[in-house]
Amino acid sequence: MPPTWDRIRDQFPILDQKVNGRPLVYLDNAATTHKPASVIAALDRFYARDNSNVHRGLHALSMRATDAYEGARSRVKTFINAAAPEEIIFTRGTTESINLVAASWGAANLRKGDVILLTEMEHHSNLVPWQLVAQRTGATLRYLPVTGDDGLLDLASLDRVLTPEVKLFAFTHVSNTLGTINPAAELCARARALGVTTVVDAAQSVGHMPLDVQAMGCDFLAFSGHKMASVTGIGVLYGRRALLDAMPPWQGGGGMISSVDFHESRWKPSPERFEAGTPNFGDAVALGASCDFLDGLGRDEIRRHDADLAMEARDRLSELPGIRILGPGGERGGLVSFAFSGVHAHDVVTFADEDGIALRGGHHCNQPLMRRLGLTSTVRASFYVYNERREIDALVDSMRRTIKFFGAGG
Amino acid sequence: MPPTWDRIRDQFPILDQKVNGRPLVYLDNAATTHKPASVIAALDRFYARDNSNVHRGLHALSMRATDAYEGARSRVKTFINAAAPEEIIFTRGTTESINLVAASWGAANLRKGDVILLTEMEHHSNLVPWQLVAQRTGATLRYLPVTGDDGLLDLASLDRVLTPEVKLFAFTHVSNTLGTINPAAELCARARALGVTTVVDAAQSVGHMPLDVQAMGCDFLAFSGHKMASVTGIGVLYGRRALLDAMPPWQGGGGMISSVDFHESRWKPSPERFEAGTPNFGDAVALGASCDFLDGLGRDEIRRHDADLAMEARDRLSELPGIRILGPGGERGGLVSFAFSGVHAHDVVTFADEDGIALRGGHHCNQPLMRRLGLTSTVRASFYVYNERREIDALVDSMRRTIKFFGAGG
Amino acid sequence: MSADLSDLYQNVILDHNRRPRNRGRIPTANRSAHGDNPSCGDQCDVFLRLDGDRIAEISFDGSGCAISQASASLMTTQLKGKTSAEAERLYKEFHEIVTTGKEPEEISDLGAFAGVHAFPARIKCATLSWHAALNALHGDPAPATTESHKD
Amino acid sequence: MSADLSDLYQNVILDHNRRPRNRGRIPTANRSAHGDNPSCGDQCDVFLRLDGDRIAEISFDGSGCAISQASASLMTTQLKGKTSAEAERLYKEFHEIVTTGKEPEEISDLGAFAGVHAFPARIKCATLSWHAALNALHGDPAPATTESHKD
Ligand SMILES: Cc1ncc(COP(=O)(O)O)c(C=O)c1O
Ligand SMILES: Cc1ncc(COP(=O)(O)O)c(C=O)c1O
Repeated sequence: MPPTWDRIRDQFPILDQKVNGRPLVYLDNAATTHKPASVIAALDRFYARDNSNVHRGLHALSMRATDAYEGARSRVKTFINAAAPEEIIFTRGTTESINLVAASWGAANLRKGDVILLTEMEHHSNLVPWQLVAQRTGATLRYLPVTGDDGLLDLASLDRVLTPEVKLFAFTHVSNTLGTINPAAELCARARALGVTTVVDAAQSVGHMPLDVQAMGCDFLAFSGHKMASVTGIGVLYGRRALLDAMPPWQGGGGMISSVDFHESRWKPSPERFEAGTPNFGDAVALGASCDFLDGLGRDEIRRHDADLAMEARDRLSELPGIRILGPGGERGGLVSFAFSGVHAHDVVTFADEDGIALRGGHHCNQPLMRRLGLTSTVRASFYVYNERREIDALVDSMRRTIKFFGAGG
Repeated sequence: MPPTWDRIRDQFPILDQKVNGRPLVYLDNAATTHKPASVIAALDRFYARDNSNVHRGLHALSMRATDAYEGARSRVKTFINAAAPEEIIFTRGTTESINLVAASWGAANLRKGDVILLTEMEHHSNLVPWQLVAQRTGATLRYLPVTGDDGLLDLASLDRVLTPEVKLFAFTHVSNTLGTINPAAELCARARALGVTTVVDAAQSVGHMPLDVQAMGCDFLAFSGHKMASVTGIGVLYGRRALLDAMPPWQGGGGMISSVDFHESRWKPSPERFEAGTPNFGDAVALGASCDFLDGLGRDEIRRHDADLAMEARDRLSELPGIRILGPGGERGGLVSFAFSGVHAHDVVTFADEDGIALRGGHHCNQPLMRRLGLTSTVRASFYVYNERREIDALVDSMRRTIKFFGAGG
Repeated sequence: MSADLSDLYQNVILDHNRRPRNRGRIPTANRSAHGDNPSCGDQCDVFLRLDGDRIAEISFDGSGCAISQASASLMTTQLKGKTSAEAERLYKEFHEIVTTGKEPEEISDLGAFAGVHAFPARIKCATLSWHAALNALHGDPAPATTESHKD
Repeated sequence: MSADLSDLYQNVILDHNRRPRNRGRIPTANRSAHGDNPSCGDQCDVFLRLDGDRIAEISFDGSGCAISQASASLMTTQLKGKTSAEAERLYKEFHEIVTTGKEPEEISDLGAFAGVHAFPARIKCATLSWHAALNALHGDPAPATTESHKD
């Protein structure tokens, strides 16, 4: 039975609780989403019935565990429409996926004089790994600017920054601070025309909207399970097979070798080459269950639901005195981020918590962007499938009380 | 209520099943152990009540999740008697822990002419990472020999191989193929006397016996949750604080930085420096629950229980015709590995599976050791807290039928 | 507002937050230190004019939440004129107040921060400026960060 | 023994395992290839004397389970005298037998391997030597590994 929207909150056991005496209003979904009962149950069932180490085993449990793990890989392949399951590498999350590309592809392909192109809205996880590989290889970083508070990429500058020295272009699909949905297919096409390899950070998009890596035309794509109704500890690096098979291993260990001698080893092809050690097969099974859950709801519907809430929240919040709202005026991903003159984000979040509302306040791992916009922190409300209109009422009321308390904004 | 030994099998839901019509006899614990109901429940409870991203959050759920995650860190600190929680870094498992040391400590400390000392009994996960870092730095590998089928380290050779060029000595505490328990404290003391940094692979020991890193005197120690009654996706690198704080980061991303600029970043100290991205806090909570479970049973008792079964299995198996048994004659870790003349390990394992018995057959990620002993594969039976004497009867009967079928062995 | 929250945002704190004392750089400063809280991006610079072992003048600059701004402001009023030993002692007392909720021994505005202890995530906000001040006092060149010490 | 297991270990297989045919290196071989199965450590070398496009002689060496040894042995008896096109065709048929359990079109010992399909983890054991033989036939210098193709 596919999950339905009518009683969707019933499927999330965590939502049924009070915080500081008030019903929990969880608006911190860009940090991590909650898990439906079906996903928790899948994990439980795996450990209570099929648990065993995968791959090298010939006994029944090991074969069942292997089928479950490889089944999850195929499920993810379908979820993002990769060409083959071998293009799906399981990692801990977006951060590890990007580090893998930076370390393996980067070390093999970048040298002094090369340029890595990023955007000014990248999360630290799509920025620091490139700084580290730049230090090691002598490549340099360059940034596609953001236009300003409306949070758009300055596409008019693309020709200026996307020059022949650029070897790699890494950008986020949806900004976790601005809510901007970047035109990923267009950016990939522009890069591909110049032979530039692309890395898409899909942490904030893959659980929120339909995503087809072949239609997008990216070379690599990274995401985290815990931001798409799944558990922590599991994520994915998608890579085009031809690129993956040409890449050197990153971590060494059991499972990724084809033969080991005391002084030399040979590697298996992808995905095994990049999955050293016992994989996190338990959480991979949970990720497969999350794909089922999200497809049961329909990803077009999820996109519409989240964007509607975010746009309504933006419009309602914009009536508050002294508020500065970031991000695009039109459609956006399911979040809105804002700052008040005279009240710091952390005080806002602490007051909201009193009302049972979970918000995030801070730099959202976007320090350079913050500095660029002349901010140190914002408040962020981010939505997911279980959020409701009435929770926007609660949010706006709480904000109103807080700015009144601090005598600010007006 | 601490777990008790009397009804211990009731605490492992997975054991209550039939495989090929026979009650499951799970003897593949060195590959992965099963999880008690209390550990599965801890995971379930976390996701159903406290789930939220950690560290940067100021709302109630985030504070609860942070407390749960940092509580798990403190629990592990106590479990291995580290000096401080900052010495506990959460990783995916042993393999990732060793790769972290090899990449971070290795890159900063190894250069051409330096020697990395390993032993001939290392698992690929404590061998390939050192091959990779040797290639990058120009260091070379050297091996402390194994004496032969009795599977002991050739300690008489230690002076010969532990020379001043050696910068690092990495060795396994308990061999996953031989069952040998190496004298870790003595090896660490010998290394320390020469200023050599030590890395102990505790994958096969930490869940099976008392372990005190300060008494052992190691610099680094690595292990996996899934081999100690916990789930996949979580493991630990222990490191002495002074060493960790001097090491450069390995992966970059959210959570590990102290400040990020477009072109430069500064790092937090350990453990955050080495935990880029959203940590696997869900599975860390499960790891904490496993520590409670194991301490409830008593680790001295676990050691005795597992060793008793392994020694009895060894003695009983040794009566079979044509068998070759590896490993020490006296006390050993909870496993026994053996080969038959004329019947290949995979055929043995397939026949055992018919009898509901889960064994592992193959090189056990010990290819170089296998080659050294003139073998390509062995059958391995490995025990844990829920195994019983009667399961050894089933094992021996199954072996007897198999060698009879193949007309081998005598 | 709950009792806990009104304990956290006491009038003394709100007042220092709204009208910070000794804000801005002292032109004659002979010591300064920078502090930051990487978890939330709060920043604080502390400037001192040391006269021998005594803090002749002190000021701060930076950005952060009400707790961190009020704490910095109040700190400047408390540390002015103190020797480094006295400053250390005051910090120890302040630290105990914010981590345990204990009232100060003598009547002091520091007591306004007792409510912080019920909000462990905010303790770092309260202590950031103090760490920067002590670093400046000791001439420690490394920026103070709330990550390198235990609160 | 269950029906599945006795299907897997048929007499033909046990016989080839016990008394392998064409085992050892042919001194006159003009082609050879190595195969290995990294999942389990099985190894197989195949040696050919090609006469034009025809396999004049063929042998194997290596170690592995009963399935892999019997498969290599039976393969040598089947491929001797065949052209490369015929060898390809036979492999295709064998592959279908081991993956689907379908019986061969004409009566053939290859049918003994139909039981393998019920043991997916063992399919690689059965096909390893065939991959090595085809690589030798094509003069492919890379070692065949069961990881670089889909069975
Ligand atoms: C001795 C030893 N070291 C390392 C490992 C690798 O552990 P993991 O696969 O959990 O990373 C294992 C188990 O596979 C092992 O037995
Ligand atoms: C846009 C973006 N990229 C990367 C990440 C990092 O994901 P993770 O922390 O799961 O590795 C996040 C979330 O924190 C994000 O929002």
